[in-house]
Amino acid sequence: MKLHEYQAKAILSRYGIKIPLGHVASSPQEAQAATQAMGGKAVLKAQVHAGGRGKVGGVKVVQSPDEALQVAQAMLGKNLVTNQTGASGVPVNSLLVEELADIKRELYIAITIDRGFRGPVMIISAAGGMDIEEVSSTRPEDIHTEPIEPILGLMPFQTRRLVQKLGIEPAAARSAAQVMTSLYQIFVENDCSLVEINPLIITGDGQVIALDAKMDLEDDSLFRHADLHELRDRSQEDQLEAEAADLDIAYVNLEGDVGCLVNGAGLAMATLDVTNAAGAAPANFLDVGGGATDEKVAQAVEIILSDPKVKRVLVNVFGGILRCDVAARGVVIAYQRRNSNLPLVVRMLGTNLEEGKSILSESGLNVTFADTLTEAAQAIKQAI
Amino acid sequence: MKLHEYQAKAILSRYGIKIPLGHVASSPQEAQAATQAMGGKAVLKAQVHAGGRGKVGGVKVVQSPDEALQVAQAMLGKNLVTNQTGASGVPVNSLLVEELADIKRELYIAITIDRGFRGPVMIISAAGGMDIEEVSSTRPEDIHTEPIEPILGLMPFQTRRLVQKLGIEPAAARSAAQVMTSLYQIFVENDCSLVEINPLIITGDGQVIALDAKMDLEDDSLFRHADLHELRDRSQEDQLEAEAADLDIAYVNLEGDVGCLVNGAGLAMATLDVTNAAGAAPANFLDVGGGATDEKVAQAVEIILSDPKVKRVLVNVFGGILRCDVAARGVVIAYQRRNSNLPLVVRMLGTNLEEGKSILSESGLNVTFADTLTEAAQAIKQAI
Amino acid sequence: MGILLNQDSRIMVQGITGKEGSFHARACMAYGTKVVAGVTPGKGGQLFDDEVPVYDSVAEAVARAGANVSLIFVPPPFAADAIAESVDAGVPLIACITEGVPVQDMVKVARYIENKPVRLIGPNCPGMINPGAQCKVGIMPGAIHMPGRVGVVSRSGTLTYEAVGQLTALGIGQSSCVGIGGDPIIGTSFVEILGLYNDDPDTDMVVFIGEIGGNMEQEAAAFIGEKMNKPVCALIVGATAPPGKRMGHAGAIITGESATAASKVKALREAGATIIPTPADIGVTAQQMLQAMG
Amino acid sequence: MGILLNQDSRIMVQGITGKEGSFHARACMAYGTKVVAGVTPGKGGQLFDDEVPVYDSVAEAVARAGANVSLIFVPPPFAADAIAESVDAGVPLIACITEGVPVQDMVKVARYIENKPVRLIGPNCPGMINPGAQCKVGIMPGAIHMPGRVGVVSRSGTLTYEAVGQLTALGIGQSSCVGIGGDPIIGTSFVEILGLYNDDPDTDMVVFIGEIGGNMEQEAAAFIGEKMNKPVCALIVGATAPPGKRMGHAGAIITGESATAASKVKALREAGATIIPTPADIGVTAQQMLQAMG
Repeated sequence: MKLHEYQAKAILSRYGIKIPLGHVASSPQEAQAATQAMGGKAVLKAQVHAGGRGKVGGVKVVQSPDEALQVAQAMLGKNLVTNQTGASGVPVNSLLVEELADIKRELYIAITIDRGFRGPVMIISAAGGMDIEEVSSTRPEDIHTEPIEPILGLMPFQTRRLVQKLGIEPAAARSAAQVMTSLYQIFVENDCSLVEINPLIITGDGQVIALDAKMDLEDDSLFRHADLHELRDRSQEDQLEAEAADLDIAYVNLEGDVGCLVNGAGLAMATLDVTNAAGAAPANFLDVGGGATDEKVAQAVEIILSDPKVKRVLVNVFGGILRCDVAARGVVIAYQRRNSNLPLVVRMLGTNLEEGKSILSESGLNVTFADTLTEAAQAIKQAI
Repeated sequence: MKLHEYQAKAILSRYGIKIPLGHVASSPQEAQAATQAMGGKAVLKAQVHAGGRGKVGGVKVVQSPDEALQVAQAMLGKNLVTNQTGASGVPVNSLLVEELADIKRELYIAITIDRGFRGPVMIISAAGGMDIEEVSSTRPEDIHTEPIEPILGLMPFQTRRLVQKLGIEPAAARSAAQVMTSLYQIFVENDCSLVEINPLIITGDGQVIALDAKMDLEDDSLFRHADLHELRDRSQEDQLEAEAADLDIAYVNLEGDVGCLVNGAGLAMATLDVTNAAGAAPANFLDVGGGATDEKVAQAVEIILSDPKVKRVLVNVFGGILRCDVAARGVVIAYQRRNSNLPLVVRMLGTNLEEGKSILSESGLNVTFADTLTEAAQAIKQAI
Repeated sequence: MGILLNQDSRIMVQGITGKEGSFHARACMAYGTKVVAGVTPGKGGQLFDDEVPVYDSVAEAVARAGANVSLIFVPPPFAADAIAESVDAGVPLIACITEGVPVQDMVKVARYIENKPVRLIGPNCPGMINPGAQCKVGIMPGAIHMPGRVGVVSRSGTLTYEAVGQLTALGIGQSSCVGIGGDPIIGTSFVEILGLYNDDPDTDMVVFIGEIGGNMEQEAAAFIGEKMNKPVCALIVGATAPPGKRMGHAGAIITGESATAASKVKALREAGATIIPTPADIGVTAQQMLQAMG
Repeated sequence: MGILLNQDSRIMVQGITGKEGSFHARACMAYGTKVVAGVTPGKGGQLFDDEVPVYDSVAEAVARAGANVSLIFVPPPFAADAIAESVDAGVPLIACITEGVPVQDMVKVARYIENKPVRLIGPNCPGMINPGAQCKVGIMPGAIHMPGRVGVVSRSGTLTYEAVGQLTALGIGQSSCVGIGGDPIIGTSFVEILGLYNDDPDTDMVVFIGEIGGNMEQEAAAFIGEKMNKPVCALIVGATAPPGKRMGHAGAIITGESATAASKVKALREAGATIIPTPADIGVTAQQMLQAMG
């Protein structure tokens, strides 16, 4: 689950990390007043769950309260399309109005889980303010990774090493080390999958301030953070993806016209691969999960059918935990509820296969059966 | 550093462990009023840093506010002598007035550091309310020890096991497990060397309550717990031991008349052993430490000289870190300040030995030199 | 004899009285697996399906029923506890099926089991099966397997079944099949399973199925190149997944060059593995390799 | 050659610019020890006493000065960090002299170093010395030692010097002397040091000095009984300490039967160790044993 910049910053601040003076505005008048309160100059930042906003007008410096009003009017209520959003973008419902900072240096600092290390690592770079994946691929030597032993936590010798790698002057070194220590505490105590400060700035007078912040919470741990769960902003999520997530269905919206229902993430990816290989384009990735009931399958199929770009549906179910008859029944329920007649290709294997097939055959749906992945891909290609 | 029962209970309560309703009284009138407020009956418990108070009148049940007044008058301001105090006992400056509990079962539960495991262990017993060391030596099968892996903390499977060993009925099992989990949190977060609830009671209606509590803080970690440090009650400590502790000198008051100044705990114990073996009785254990200055040595000797039972002084210094001349100078300073003429046996070895000897020889003190431990013991035996 | 499991494997099911646990305990038993105990705290003393004793703790299941493999179905918040309980009781082999275990719980569990004589498969995995020993410790459909001499290893569940289904359809049996799980932190890596197959006299070749995300497949490639003395055919799925999108498995998110399908396929090919062109070609590729081996 | 240290030992002093650190660095150097580096964060680039380079980090001291032993003098709140830094930098041998390290810091450090290729002596210890190699890594007075073939091990500082003093006075040299430290949680136990002496071809016998408190001496007794193939003479101090009183070392508090001097003496005697009657008899007891050995 993603947090907005202002939400992440509030948490940072609670752990003692300095953030700029700021105010969240959800109307142009609020943005105007906040700018006034900050002495007439400010930066207005669109609060959206997507990176890359700076390049597309999502961050604007204003020189007067009136300019703030105008800029806020232009930004609020619109959708922002960045290189990390779909074509329709994400809605800008609030702005963070912040005081302007005296930036001397921009650093990058983040913590995430490293699979190889099986634990958290701190990632730092002196090339702050930039897209870190770009830095990583073009100047890997500018990125340093520090594994953090869970039993010890982030140790002072490590923060000294990191501060040295960043070339931070002694005056700011202690504050920077403290930011690192706090960031690790934030990561652990809030079950984050990512915390990122980019840029962490050093000001002319040696202050260390989090100018931007990103915080992703690990979904599987949200059950122990009821307070954080409340920060969820559904307006920022793909509506079909959010709907699927509520049903505990893994769903990713794609660009094609083949609605795909599969059980299991690996098989779902394999299904995308063979579908693409056959020259058809999937409209989504959907893993209905192992322990699904006919109602859950039906809801999953309804999500697919409610997607206007879907022109044909491919069901690929390996009946192990999920029995074929249950899957078949769910598909039929959804088609009936939606009154749909989209062509349907079904490939099923495993438990109660025959029963599943007869349920579908007798349903009156426009169904084609396939026995293998190859047959399924061919059938879906022709099903239009 | 030891806490009083009422201080420990306040911490337990903050971590969600149930404690009886109670009030700390430092005057008989307060005890009377508190008993009144509790409905006229209560238990009055002397707040002292020593176990075994129950057997010597330190815990009394009162049946009326007036009885509370009388009992409190008899207890407050007096010294309580238990099997864990010296002959002079410890002063009772406050009483914990608590509501009476409906005790169905009494359990024992504690956490301390186990050297072999190199970490915390939880110790439980169904024989609560008794002296656990006695249970340990007479009925070891009634004690169960559960090591706690620091990376995991106390896990639910462990609390289930402990609850089962204690034979706790299902109704109270969840509360008891929660007490265990909280107790581990208390132990870790407050850098305890011991937390103990004895007894942990189960009431007739299935409540789990800490009826008594003991909490020892690890001295070396107090620097990170300024708030806890403030709970120190110096009135409960041996005055010479407390004075020594303030000077960072390890000192234990004993019963004999030979004042001992040694550097190093091991050598200090060895000095007690040879002194006893020679038929003389040490008045104290004193380790002045390695990096002592002449002033620190002087203060250590002054502590010895201020002890009225000391009739002769044995200095045994292995000059490694602490140089012999520094030790000698410190001894002379103290004798001069105190205007003492107690007989003095000095055994010194190591760095600057000759200089040390001549400082003492020229000081005019009544000094006998010894070269070996044996000689020193013989000399101190005869120095009276 | 295959890897991990054998005829002496005595399985306990942690969470046997739950919905998933009971369903799969039955399926394992129906396959022929020796399910000797169930564990559900508070339900000790019951008999599951009139034949399997249920205990309150893993320690009891080990002591009284001689269980030596744990199969875990408890809900995610309790999975770390269930694993730790089995480790504490000295169980040498654990498969944790549970999906959705908090990552930081696994960070701790990973440290706890380090250097202990225990192998953890999963979590978020289908488990493992040894068709020759008629021993299934997981949620895979037993019927699609047949005894044989090909080892299968995969991150995934249903995709493993797909692979097995294709093999069995061509009459190619399996020595063992293992799904190591899709979570960021898992107990046993590809490399460790490949090592076991490498040392197993009853495995002739290995079908390896990787995914986009992470760099575990590169580590596997390094092992295949340096240590593996048996042929490996390898499939990587997710080549057509859009970058930066999360595909169900926490693992399947493309970040960085090494996480791409192309990078993984390249590493495996260079290590000497035979690349399976599409997910539909698993069986036929294995068949061709076996024919080439003679 | 003795244990732990030898002529190739290259020592770095963590905290070399502090009061204690500088004093003892000089004393070690005066004894002949190869002190090749100092470490004090923020003071890198200085030269200590015009000859020893000071670095900001242990990693630099290892990389640039080839240090392979750490001697730690930093204040207690920073000791765990100093140890971890040395472990992280791959230093195989560390002596932490610092007294007063928080116990819970050591709980974590003990886990961290578990199964890592590092030996930690201490904390709260005098360190170790190898007179034959002219290598002193600790705070013991160098002059009292002489090269020889008796190994000394103790929990304590000055009591070890007392033992060494008595040996040297009788012309009995030492192969090595190690003070393992008096804290509740220490890096290396009696048993481990006895094991090293057992395997050291240049140690003929061992002087073992224990204390009341804990049960480490009983573990040592078990090792002596089962594994030790060299004579051991043993002293336990604290027999006359009053029960329940804390005697300086966190260890020296009598709780439970096994913590008493009598219990420890009994275990050691039964294991075949020769008991040293009083602290004044360390030298003579060793002398008698050596004479008996011929």
